[in-house]
Amino acid sequence: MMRRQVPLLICFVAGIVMLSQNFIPPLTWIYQQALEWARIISAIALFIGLISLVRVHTMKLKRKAPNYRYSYVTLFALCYMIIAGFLTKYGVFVKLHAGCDPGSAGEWIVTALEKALNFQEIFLNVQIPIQATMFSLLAFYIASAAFRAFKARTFEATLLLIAAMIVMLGRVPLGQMIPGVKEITVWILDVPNTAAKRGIMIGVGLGMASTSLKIMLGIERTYLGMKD
Amino acid sequence: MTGMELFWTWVAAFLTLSIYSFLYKDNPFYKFAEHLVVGVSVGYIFTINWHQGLHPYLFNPLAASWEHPYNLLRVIPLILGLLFLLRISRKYNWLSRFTIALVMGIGCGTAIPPTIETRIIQQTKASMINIIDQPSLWAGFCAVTILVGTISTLIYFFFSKEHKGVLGGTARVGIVFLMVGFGASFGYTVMARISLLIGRLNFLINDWVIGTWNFIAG
Amino acid sequence: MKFLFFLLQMDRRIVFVLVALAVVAPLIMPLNLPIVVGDKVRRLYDAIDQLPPRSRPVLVSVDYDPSTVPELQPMTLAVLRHCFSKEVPVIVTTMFPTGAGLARDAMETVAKEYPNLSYGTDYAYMGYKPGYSLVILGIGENFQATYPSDGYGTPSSKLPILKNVKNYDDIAIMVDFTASAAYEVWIMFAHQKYGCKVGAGVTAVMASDAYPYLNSGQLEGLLGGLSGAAEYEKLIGAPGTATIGMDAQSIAHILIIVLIILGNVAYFATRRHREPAQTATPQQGGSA
Amino acid sequence: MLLFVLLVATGHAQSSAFDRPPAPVTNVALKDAPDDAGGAITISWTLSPDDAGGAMDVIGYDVRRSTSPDGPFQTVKSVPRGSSEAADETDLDSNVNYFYRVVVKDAKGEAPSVVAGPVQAKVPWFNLGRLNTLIATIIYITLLLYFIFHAKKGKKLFIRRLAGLDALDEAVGRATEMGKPILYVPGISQISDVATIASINILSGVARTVAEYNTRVIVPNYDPIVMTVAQEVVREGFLAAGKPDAYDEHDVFYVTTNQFAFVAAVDGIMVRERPATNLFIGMFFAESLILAETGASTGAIQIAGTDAVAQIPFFIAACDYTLIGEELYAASAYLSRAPLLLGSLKGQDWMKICLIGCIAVGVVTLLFGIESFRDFFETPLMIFRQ
Repeated sequence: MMRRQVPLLICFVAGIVMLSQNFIPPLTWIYQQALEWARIISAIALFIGLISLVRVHTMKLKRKAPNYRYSYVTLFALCYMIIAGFLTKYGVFVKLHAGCDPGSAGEWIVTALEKALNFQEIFLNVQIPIQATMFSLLAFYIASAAFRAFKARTFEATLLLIAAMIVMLGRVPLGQMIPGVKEITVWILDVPNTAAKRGIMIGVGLGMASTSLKIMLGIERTYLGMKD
Repeated sequence: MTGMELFWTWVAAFLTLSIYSFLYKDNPFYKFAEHLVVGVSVGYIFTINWHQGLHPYLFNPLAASWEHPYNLLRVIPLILGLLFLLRISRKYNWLSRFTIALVMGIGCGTAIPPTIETRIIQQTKASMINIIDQPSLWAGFCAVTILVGTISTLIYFFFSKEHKGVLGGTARVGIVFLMVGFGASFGYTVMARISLLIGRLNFLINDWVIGTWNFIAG
Repeated sequence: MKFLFFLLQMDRRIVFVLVALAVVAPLIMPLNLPIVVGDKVRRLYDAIDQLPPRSRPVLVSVDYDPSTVPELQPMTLAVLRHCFSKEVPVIVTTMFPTGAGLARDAMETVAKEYPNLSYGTDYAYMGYKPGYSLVILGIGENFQATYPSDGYGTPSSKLPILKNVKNYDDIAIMVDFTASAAYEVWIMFAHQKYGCKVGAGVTAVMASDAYPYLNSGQLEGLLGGLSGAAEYEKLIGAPGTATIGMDAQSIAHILIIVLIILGNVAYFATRRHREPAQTATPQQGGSA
Repeated sequence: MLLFVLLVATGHAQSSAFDRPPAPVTNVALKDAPDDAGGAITISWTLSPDDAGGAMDVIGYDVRRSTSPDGPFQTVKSVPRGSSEAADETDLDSNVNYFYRVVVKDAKGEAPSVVAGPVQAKVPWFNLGRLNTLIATIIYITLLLYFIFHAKKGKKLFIRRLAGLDALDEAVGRATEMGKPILYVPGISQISDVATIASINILSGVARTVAEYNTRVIVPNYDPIVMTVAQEVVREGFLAAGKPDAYDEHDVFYVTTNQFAFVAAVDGIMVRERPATNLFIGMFFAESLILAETGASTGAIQIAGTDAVAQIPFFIAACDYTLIGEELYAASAYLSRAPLLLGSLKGQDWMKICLIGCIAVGVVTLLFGIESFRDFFETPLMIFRQ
């Protein structure tokens, strides 16, 4: 009862309230409140993620799994960022500064230490470039995917590749010099593309709303680890 | 450029090249960069989450609840969050279900009306076009094509009837629209991806190579 | 025939090398290919171009992070240059924490080119405020309450540009630059709820998703990717990084098209010479 | 120069108008703003003669409010010249009488209108502006419930073939034969994203099959809550297959809530663990192709499913099977064949018929010049205002 029915009831009631507040203005404050609750809960939930990450990597170290040495890199980077983040973001240094006489050796050390942590620099020069480079791998992958997969095997595949080639041509100045290409590109994007997107959007909307309803009603409950 | 900036540019360039080396094959440089970015990103998120999530939305309001008793309501999500943390306990992990159920209920209930409004009603409305009153015959043809395309795509998504006969024929027209649409999206996207590569190459050439040269030269 | 078989089984790393060459070559030797301006870009250009000097301000939101700078920063700069050159007031905001530096950079870069305009009167930078859609809604209720101070910490009440800005009614048009669904949130709230005109600059990928909004009139105009930025640069007569990048784009696109054609030629020419088993790569299932 | 043009255009006789304050506005009307969450009053007026024509030197209008007709009045809103309407939304209490006056301003001075009022800002109990959404929601929910309950009675329901899901068993079987794991990526979004939930439902089916085949399933996660749910679902799957001991909690783990760091790690898993089958199901963004191309290079069978319209083409190009849009939401019903879920699919189909009917009616009525049907989909209030 406690384990099965109560969670389903909570889900149902929360769902109904949130659904109706959309139409009933006097209830909109509930929405604001719920947003904040959700934000707080997901902020706390990050601890679970952290625990999982640490567990996975300490496990690799313990089991001496293949490539386990790289787990040291992850764990070190993680601890460093958390500690450096707390020291820099939490005004620990500001307090230390206040405790030192201006111009004293103590203040010099505090300043040097704060600088040496490089919290923001690591974010900007480690995380950001790796992110951007991972993203840019797509330039290579989109070419290799097109080369490998775009074969006119079936009627549908042919349509796909012809549309792709025309639009590619129509997108760049060099291709636009071919008469008609730009116009056809615009037509493909504006007409069949819009129609297909609209059809998908409506379909997805129906699927989303229906799944949401099934969850509220407890018909779809696998997410609670319950099967019927 | 200062010496420190030059150092960080080299770090960024080294990591950029480490990631690109993955295109050849998996190697220690990539493994290092990969494990590094996982650690750094989680650490960063954790700090930001504490600083910009828990502090302003939980700790500060609760600390001020003496003046604003209304803030005490936030004890509820705190408790729910703590229940969620019981995941790690073998005995009490079922308690985290309350939290998940609430989050799901809020998410689903909130989602239904806007989904219906923006994805269904708005798009249905946009499909209602006056096919006669168009500036040209061509525009009229396009309008009819969009109409046919939208409806046939929608029919492709029919699940409870076998795609045979008229339904099958219409669904096939829908597939034609889908394929042309997907091809168009694919072709359209190439430019964005090449742009990203240009961006990284700009960094490597301008900031790293030329930057280093300028630093040494003067 | 040997070449065709080679093509068919070509290591994808050769494709990677070709792509890299195609992009690097034009960066070193620009080709200066012509640029044709599309209707969607022109619509946004016209919407801003018709504003008189010292009109109601344009609100620009920089909702992207460093990963999409190559595509989105050039268009942000182009639109800002357009406003500055017409002396249309600009308010710059961001809904992304990582967009704060980018927004300020873009505004300061352009501001340097127009020393006759002054901060606080002709342009302002509001910085990052957490809350995302709540902030977008907040602007509709009360701009100054949402942004009590600007991105440099100056109280909003001291900025002349904000004096008459109560909510969206006082914004001539808002332009969102984003690589996410942020523009949809702006449409949903700023346009649907408060009736503010919304224009968008999005990455090329997002652009086709945004078409339905353009056709249904929920968007005023749309810049898509680097080409959108290059077109805007052409409209305002100030070629920049986007224009140069378009040369590299041309070569890379042609390369991919040539690869697809070669791949198909090889596929069909060698079909008879292959064992059937070789062609039996798993197909997209019945429906697709 | 501008001044000169103005002088010529307006004629000498009115040039004296520059020396006096502008003529006040007339016909101030107050209305409780209708389609809102309450707390707003719309004030409209006829433009000052000096704004509409005349001296043309009006700067703008101030809307001033008071709780008594005698004042004091406070400015609650300023609008530029040429505006004849404003909405007051500042700290209005319901059931309080408010009085307004509109003040026209020019460089020389200002002129107030007569006081208008009283008016009350009422918080309506229903937002009429969303009437169309409410009707559509009710119709849809009714259809779904009808078919769900219909299905409960045990009527056999048909569902068309979904190739991607038919291939699931085969894909899991192949992994078993090769002695390699299966990789399942439940997208990179939160649990409240409906696509993620659809993915979790599919994962629960996959987990049971995997357990029956004695294979390993690796589930890297982007979001901690999704991870928790995925753990629960996979464990349940192994339990249902009668092999609770075969479940390794470390196979369902959290990586990072950072898009490209996550991709870097999953790419690493793909080239090192060499899973025989990759499943990418849920909400995906730009990383879709990075994952799918890396997976293709390792020779894995790949099945993808997403409702992210922009990413479907890449999955189609680089994966063997792709669930497109709504197919993702049908998957749960397809895999479990649970009558209730199949019933809801039928409801979805009937809603499609309704919508196609609406589009048809809309197109036909527009042919006859009737716009109100279409407009009801935009702003239902149009009907009440007419």
